[in-house]
Amino acid sequence: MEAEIKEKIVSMEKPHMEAPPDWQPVIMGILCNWCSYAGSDLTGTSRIQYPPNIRIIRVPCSSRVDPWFIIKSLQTIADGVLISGCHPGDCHYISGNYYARRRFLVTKKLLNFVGFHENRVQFSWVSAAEGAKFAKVVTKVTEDIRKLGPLHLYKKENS
Amino acid sequence: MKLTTYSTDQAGLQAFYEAIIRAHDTYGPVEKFGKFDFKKVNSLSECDPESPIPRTMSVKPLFFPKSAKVMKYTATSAGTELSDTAEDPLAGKRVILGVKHCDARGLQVLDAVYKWDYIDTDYEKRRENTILISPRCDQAATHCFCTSLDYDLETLDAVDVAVINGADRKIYLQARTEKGETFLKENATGLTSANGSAEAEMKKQYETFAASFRLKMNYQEINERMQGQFDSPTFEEVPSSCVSCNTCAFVCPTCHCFKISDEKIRDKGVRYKSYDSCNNVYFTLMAGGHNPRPVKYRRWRQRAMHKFVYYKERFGVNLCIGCGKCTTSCPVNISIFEVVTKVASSMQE
Amino acid sequence: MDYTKQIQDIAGRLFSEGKIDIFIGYRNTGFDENQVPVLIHQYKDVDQLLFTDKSVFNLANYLKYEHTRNKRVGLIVKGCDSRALNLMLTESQVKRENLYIIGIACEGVVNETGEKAQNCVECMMPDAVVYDELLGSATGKREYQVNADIRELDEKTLTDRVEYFEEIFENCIRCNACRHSCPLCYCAKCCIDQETATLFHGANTTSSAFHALMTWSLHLAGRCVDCRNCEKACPIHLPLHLLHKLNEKVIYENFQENLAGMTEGDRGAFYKYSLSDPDDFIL
Amino acid sequence: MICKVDKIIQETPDICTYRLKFRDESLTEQFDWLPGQFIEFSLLGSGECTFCIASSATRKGTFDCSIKRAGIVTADIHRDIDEGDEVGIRGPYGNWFPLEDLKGKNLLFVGGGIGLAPLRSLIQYAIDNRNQYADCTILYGARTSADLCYKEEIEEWKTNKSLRVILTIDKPEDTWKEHVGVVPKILEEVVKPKVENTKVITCGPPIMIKYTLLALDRLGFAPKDVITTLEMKMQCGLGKCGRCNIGSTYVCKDGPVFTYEELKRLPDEF
Repeated sequence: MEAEIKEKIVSMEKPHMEAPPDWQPVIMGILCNWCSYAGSDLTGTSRIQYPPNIRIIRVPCSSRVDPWFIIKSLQTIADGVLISGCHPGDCHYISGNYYARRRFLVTKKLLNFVGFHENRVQFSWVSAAEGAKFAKVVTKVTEDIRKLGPLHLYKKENS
Repeated sequence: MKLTTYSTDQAGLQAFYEAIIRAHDTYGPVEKFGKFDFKKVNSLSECDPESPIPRTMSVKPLFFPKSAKVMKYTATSAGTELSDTAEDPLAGKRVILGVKHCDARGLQVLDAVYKWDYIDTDYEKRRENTILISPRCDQAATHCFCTSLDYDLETLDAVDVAVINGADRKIYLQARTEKGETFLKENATGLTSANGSAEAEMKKQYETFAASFRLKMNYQEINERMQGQFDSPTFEEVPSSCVSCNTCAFVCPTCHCFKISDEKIRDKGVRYKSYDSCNNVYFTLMAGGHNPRPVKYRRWRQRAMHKFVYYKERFGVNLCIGCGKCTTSCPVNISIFEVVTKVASSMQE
Repeated sequence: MDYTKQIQDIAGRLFSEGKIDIFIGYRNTGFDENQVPVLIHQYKDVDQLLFTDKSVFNLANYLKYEHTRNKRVGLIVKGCDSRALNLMLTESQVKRENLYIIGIACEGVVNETGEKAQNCVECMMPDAVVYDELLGSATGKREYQVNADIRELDEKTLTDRVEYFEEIFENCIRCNACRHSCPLCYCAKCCIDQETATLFHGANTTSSAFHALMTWSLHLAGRCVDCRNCEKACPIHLPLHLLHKLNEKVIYENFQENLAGMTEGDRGAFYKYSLSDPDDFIL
Repeated sequence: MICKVDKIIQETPDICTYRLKFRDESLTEQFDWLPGQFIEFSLLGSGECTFCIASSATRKGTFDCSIKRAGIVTADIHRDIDEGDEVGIRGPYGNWFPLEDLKGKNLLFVGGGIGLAPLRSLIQYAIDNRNQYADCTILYGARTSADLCYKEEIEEWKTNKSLRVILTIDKPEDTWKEHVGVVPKILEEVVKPKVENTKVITCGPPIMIKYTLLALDRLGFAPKDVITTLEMKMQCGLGKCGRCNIGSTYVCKDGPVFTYEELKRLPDEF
């Protein structure tokens, strides 16, 4: 029991902050145009259910994602970010996702270092044929964020 | 007006500070990342009122914060609503310990611009509700030249209570303003009225302090000479190693330029007033691309001339107060003292 | 480490042969022991120059300003500075034929308290890697070791790290001295300059500081040469090296890349990839 | 103060005139200004910008701001504001044209591009108080005929017998029937103004002002008879933020209207 509580505290950014009762996580989904966006389309056309918490932005390639996008999302409305691109080797631009992979790792580690839980920023490879996988990924990310609660770190103030 | 002086010793002073911290909202110099900065304190052990110069920041952020909310608004399709921000956290009655004399003078200089024409009520309120308790330095730091400027440090009335070391480990608390006088009377428990030798001892302390300055300038002469130096080539020469960051203005106790900016998410937004610096390339860049000060030396010239000539011309006081913070904080150690003395002397050549 | 005499001789020779228009070096302030970078245009000013272990500032920074553009410049570079210069050459910011570079086999500079600076203690490549003339004797490349501060912070819990970093971002005054004194931040319009930023139009808030420092350090990841101009420039003395060092550590551990700018043409870890890069963090 | 955008008039491809009305009607009576003054116009979320009021207080009820798309905020204004939207304004700030000094004098307006906006305020004022002023001449130039602002109003001015209107564009165009040439040239060759008892009010791009001032000098105008409005980046309009500092002068408080004589005394920084 005690270990569990400790585990919980250790993995929280601000353990004393309680989530409001009607809170729903907001997830920023940045999807590559050629694979993941098509994949999410397929999820819809195949009528697979997934949580409505994700807000999707389409980019040409996962390597288009500047770390700045992730930071901006986290600072404005998002509680978590999901970035999705083509599987390695499938990139429309031959090697974009290989470059992106390196950048994502560093971004994730740095954000974790300054205090964001590692589940706040997640990455996935979803191809245009993997509608079911997209639904699974979004469900997993949503549940992860729901467990972590709302993000309170370095939010841009608007009130 | 005859102002009272009290005398005490080190232990008495500590007790005096502790009593103040218990009774009032108190701010003091707190050590952060190896430098002292003014923060709210709850006990004397957290801060060090006698912390040495140079410090990172002056007391300016407590009166003119690095970023303050001006107003809030909601803009929806139904209409726009403006509202005031939550209560100003700096406006309440408070005491600031360990303010250096130069910082206090900086506030006095700022009063001129804030009380000119439009009166900045927030600033005025913060000033009115604050008591500055200020230990006089015993030793000048490397870049200080406060004694050389156009104000009398010895009897400076910008501080409310001056704390001065006398002979034989005695410490004198001297009220300098009426506000300080009432404050001292209310909080003078455990302090005794100073005896006859106090005046002489304080004078002696000032003399040794004044003698410890390495940097001295003839202010009158510099001010007069700078007036004709707008086109001096020295402005291009000396600050050529400036990297155009904004550090000098942000740490300066008297720099008061600011910018107004909006931040909005969805329907709600806040308007901020934040520090800005004339050394910034974008400072005077106008929409359309015209910039009156596109190059580094012009921006430096504006800074130096504003500090030593323009403000004096307009408001009758010198804007630079000789605290040396800009020089200490400068990434490349450019000294404003060096720049102005060189510019002023370049006329003879 | 004192090359004052040699540098004065070289600079004097270059000016009298007419090989350079500007020489960038260090001079004494005359007020304290710190040194001011100085841009010299004539032979007669050469005797101002000096070089000791207090010659801290990275002079490659001055190559990004308009008054050194397309001029023939002589400058002094230490180990870290030379790697920054190499990156600038690679990224086409300066032309090699315009430069006359005096390389130093550096023995380390001192910090404010007079001890050897932390980055010099950890330095992996103290010798200049690009130069026309090398002063001192080269000692070669050293082993990579993880920065002690990073190791200490890594062991802390997430909650503790949040507290630690919140204090850092809260104290930042957004003066942008870090970005302006970085030789690799040569963009004329920077995404963290408040006037051009699209996220923060100027407010100096904690969240703005977070955005600026994080974006800035991620844009420098894989390129940072650890000269610590930024940290020395910071008026608040924020430990900015933590962000860069963490990036460096992640890059070293996962992609086995370190020491950006060792050779000309090497653009850093983010400009190449390997098929075997770690993939386990991706769903 | 919150205003509603009553009407948007597309003057040229990149200049729009916004006709503003107070949301709270009672403010209309209180809000009074003189030609030459400016307001701080804010689009909430984007920021604030300084614009001069381009209409005269003699025509109550609404007031105009002409805005050229140039920077970040102005681009947002052009993109985001539709008729009926709400914007914030502060003001009026700054000084105004010396109306008392101008009484009984001949007025010569020299404007270029968007620089007609502050002059329009005074021109309207002069038209509405026509008996107070002697001859009025308006010289207005732009790069092309498409860049001329207030075309309809200029037509109106042309039909007004008491005004002399001279238009010019920089380069010849097929359908253009008026003068061709830069403003200073037309000023010397076509307008040939009388020097006696005449005040010149000029505003335009910096380069035009520079050569116009030289041309006026050649024509024999005394510096104190030449009035111009100065552009400088401003943020507060209250003499605090220090942006519009030129020497010890604050443009937002002591300006934006200066005579050439006053300008000569200022350091050369605009």
